[in-house]
Amino acid sequence: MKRKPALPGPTDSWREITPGGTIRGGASAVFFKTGDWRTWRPVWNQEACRQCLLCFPVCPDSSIPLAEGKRTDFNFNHCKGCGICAEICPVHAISMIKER
Amino acid sequence: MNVNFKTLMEREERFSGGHRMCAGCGAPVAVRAIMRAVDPEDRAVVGCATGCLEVSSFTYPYSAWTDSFIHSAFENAAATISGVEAAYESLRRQGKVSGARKFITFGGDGGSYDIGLQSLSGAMERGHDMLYVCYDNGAYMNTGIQRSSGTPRYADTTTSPAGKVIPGKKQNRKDLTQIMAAHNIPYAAQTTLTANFKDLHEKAHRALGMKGAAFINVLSPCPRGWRYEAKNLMQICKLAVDTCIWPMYEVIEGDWILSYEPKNKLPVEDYLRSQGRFKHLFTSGNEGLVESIQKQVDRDWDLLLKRCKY
Amino acid sequence: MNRKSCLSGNEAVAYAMKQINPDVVPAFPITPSTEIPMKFSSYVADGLVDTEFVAVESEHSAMSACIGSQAAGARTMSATSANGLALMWEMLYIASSFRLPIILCCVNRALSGPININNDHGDSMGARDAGWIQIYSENNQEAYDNLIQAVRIGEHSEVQLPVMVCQDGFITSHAVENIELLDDMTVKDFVGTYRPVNSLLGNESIAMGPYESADFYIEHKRQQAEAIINAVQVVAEIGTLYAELTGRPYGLIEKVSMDDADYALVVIGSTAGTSRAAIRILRAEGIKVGMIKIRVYRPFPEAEVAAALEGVTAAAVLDKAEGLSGTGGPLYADVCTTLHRHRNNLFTRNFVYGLGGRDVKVSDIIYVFREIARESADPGNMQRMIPYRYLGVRENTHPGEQT
Amino acid sequence: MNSTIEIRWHGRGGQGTKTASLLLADVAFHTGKYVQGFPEYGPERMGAPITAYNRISDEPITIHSNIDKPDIVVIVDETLIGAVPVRAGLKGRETILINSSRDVETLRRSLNGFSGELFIVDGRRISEETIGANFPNIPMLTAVAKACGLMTDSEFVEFMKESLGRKFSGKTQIIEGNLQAVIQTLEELRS
Repeated sequence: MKRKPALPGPTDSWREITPGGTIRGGASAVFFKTGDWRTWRPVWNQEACRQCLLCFPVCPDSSIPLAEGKRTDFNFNHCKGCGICAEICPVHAISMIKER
Repeated sequence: MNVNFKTLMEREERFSGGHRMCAGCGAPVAVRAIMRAVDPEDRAVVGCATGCLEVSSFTYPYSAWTDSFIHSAFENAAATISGVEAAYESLRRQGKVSGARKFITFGGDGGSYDIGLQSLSGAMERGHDMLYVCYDNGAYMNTGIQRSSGTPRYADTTTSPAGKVIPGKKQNRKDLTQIMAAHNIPYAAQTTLTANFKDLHEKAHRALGMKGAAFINVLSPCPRGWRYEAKNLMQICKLAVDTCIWPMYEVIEGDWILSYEPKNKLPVEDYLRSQGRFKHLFTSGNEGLVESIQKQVDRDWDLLLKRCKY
Repeated sequence: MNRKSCLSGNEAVAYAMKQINPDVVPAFPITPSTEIPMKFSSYVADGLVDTEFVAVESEHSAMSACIGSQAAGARTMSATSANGLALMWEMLYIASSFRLPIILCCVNRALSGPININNDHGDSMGARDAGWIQIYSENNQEAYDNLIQAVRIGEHSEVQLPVMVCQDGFITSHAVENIELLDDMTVKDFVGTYRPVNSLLGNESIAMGPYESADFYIEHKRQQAEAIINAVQVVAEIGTLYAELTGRPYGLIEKVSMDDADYALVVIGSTAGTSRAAIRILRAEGIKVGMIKIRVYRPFPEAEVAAALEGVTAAAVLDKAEGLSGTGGPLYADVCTTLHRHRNNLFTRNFVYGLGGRDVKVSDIIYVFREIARESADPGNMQRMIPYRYLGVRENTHPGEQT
Repeated sequence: MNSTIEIRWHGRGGQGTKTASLLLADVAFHTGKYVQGFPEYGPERMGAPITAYNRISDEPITIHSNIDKPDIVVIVDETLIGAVPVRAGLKGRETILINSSRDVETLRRSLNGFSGELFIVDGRRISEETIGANFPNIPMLTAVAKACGLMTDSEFVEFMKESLGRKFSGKTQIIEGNLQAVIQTLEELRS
């Protein structure tokens, strides 16, 4: 995970925020949490998973990280619990449960 | 060039999580697939028209784009990125900038079919070395589901409501892909999200590999606006393709090539029944509307088959 | 008979449009005005109006279609905000030069960049030189009343100019408040039927939009200027007629507790409501404060503002738009011109506030009054030129309050 | 000015929080009050946190600004506690209404020992039992209307029957379900 750069914040004075609203350093959104939007939560059954990776590209929130070509558990910072991955998994290795 | 599916998935993500699209939105799935077609060694500069994708993917100070990104207004995404491409041509010629760049700009159907059509047509006609991708979600979703010329006929939107007198959008959908093909640009294509993303990937990769202007239209379902359960995204895309409501094809240097013909073509009703925006087509008083849609889709499909010299 | 109800600003304006029943409404969606064409298109879909609703592909085409339609003798209305108004900018000038009384609901929103969907007056202030009459509303009742009056004002034979009826995006457009609605017949009679001076569809053929050499252009601008000057009188007349009908008086400005005021606020839009509460609190403390709410900004009601500021010690002018002249906001410029021409050298301070939806509280208004009272008490300040200031901007970082 | 009740709602996009605040304004309007109902807007996405406000008064309300010292805070989605400053501006004498199935002690702890009045409404369960979907806005509206003392229980049920009838004319199943949600909420609040 990239080290969190010093991003301008909602309490910074007008002198501190970046001129013109221009942001440097690429995808800073990784540091913004959207996980709390969930009302449902995906559960990944590692044993049942055949690592076919079909779930990887259907995730709208890039929340299925890969390591050495294998999928790992969801990135719950960003997953919004939409359930698309669970719906398409050919071996039903992903199930949806109600968020706590 | 067919890099296999798994190796492709391992490419560094160019569209991160942390954006604010609705849960289950089709657009970011399309965007990730397009950006995945940029070869790892190439750097991209991405443009975007105002819309759901833009306001959700760059809310200060959070950008979801790993590559450089610029949004300026709603009607000028293609014009804006054509300026970036022109700068690259000039600075590269003068030796002030080096290394390959891929210029890609995204727009919704409103931003591409309607308010942005003039600047899109201009950029395509001028032949800038760029790829314009329309994520077609069938209405102005960012402002709350208003009809666009990309909205299917009879669809219920908030400015073409299914009323007592008028059953939703009166007009037929504008076929932007064919309009772009008519610009005689090197590449124009229509696709959507399929299980292995092969069709979308190959088209994006082919477009990015070609010199000059390219256009790809990607059907990107919107659960909120189309009123279906978000988890059914891929099934909705499949229905759109298997009913031939959203044919997949490409036009390479003027050659029309069909990408997919469904083994058994499904009736449009299967697609229409899957979404709340067409619910009123199945109520009394609106008989015959589904039939007229079927007729229109079949006519368009036959025309396409002819064009693709079937 | 009038009907009490509870509506948002957008709903109130869409309802007024239904009662006015215009012939053509070209519209394009943009937050926060979208609810107006949304609501109105449901009236169209249910056959409740005779209007031809044109879902154009951009705001530039919306105003172009309005011009074509009004020029063809049809009463024409539209609605937009911020960048939408900016995209109409070229056509706004043409509409007013053609002397076409198009009625536009402008739901005020910040102009890009950066892009922001919340309220300020940068959009309509940006179009203040386009030759349109600009009427601002403090709340949904005024938005409703102003729109009905705007039709009579624009179409008046001495005026024949387009009218922009503004209300604050989200703050009033999306806020539900009590409102009193007129019945359909009363509105229908008040606006009457539109009798165009010229029409492309009339028996006699006409031609509009000539090329004009130097021989005529400046004369036409002088003519257009006469119309906007006439509007000052016409707006007041129509306001009186409307007051007789509804019991709600409308003038060019509204004075609140100004009779004996030492310190005055000059303000436009929904913040005038928040200021009423501040005035009540300070008056209770014995501080003589008052407010001048500018209802009609174009044409600028110079005489009324000059008279209202007579005898005031200090005035704070609140601009919800940054004119980026480097010397203060657009309203401040107009107020200072008025004071200069009327040789009134009272102490003035300009505050730019509320940009991009920054919330403005009663306490902020109280702060403004105390600030001008304090600063005008120091004679040194009377001569010194005090630069314009921002209200409610973070001057320094508060690391502690990271939420 | 103290005759004005100021209310702040916390919910998520798509949960009906904005609709509930507008319905509350409608209820208060029909009891002859002056009202305001308004959402705090940003690009609202399904699931993203949103805030909505109400002012209810005996005199005309002219203030046009957000509410930062509410008399009542309504938390329609309890997962917002900790994610959004739901207790901002509270001094401990006010009322918090929360849609939750947890008990008072746990909730007070999660609200950092809030000492004011705490009403709990299991909006999810009530709405699922009555309209078959987790749409807590009618139970929450009922609880807030009661907390504001706008009408007696029976007057409120009557009012909702008429207003639901207007809104969902002909869809008796929806009207009955929502009416049942109102009645059940009132019963549970009494106990």
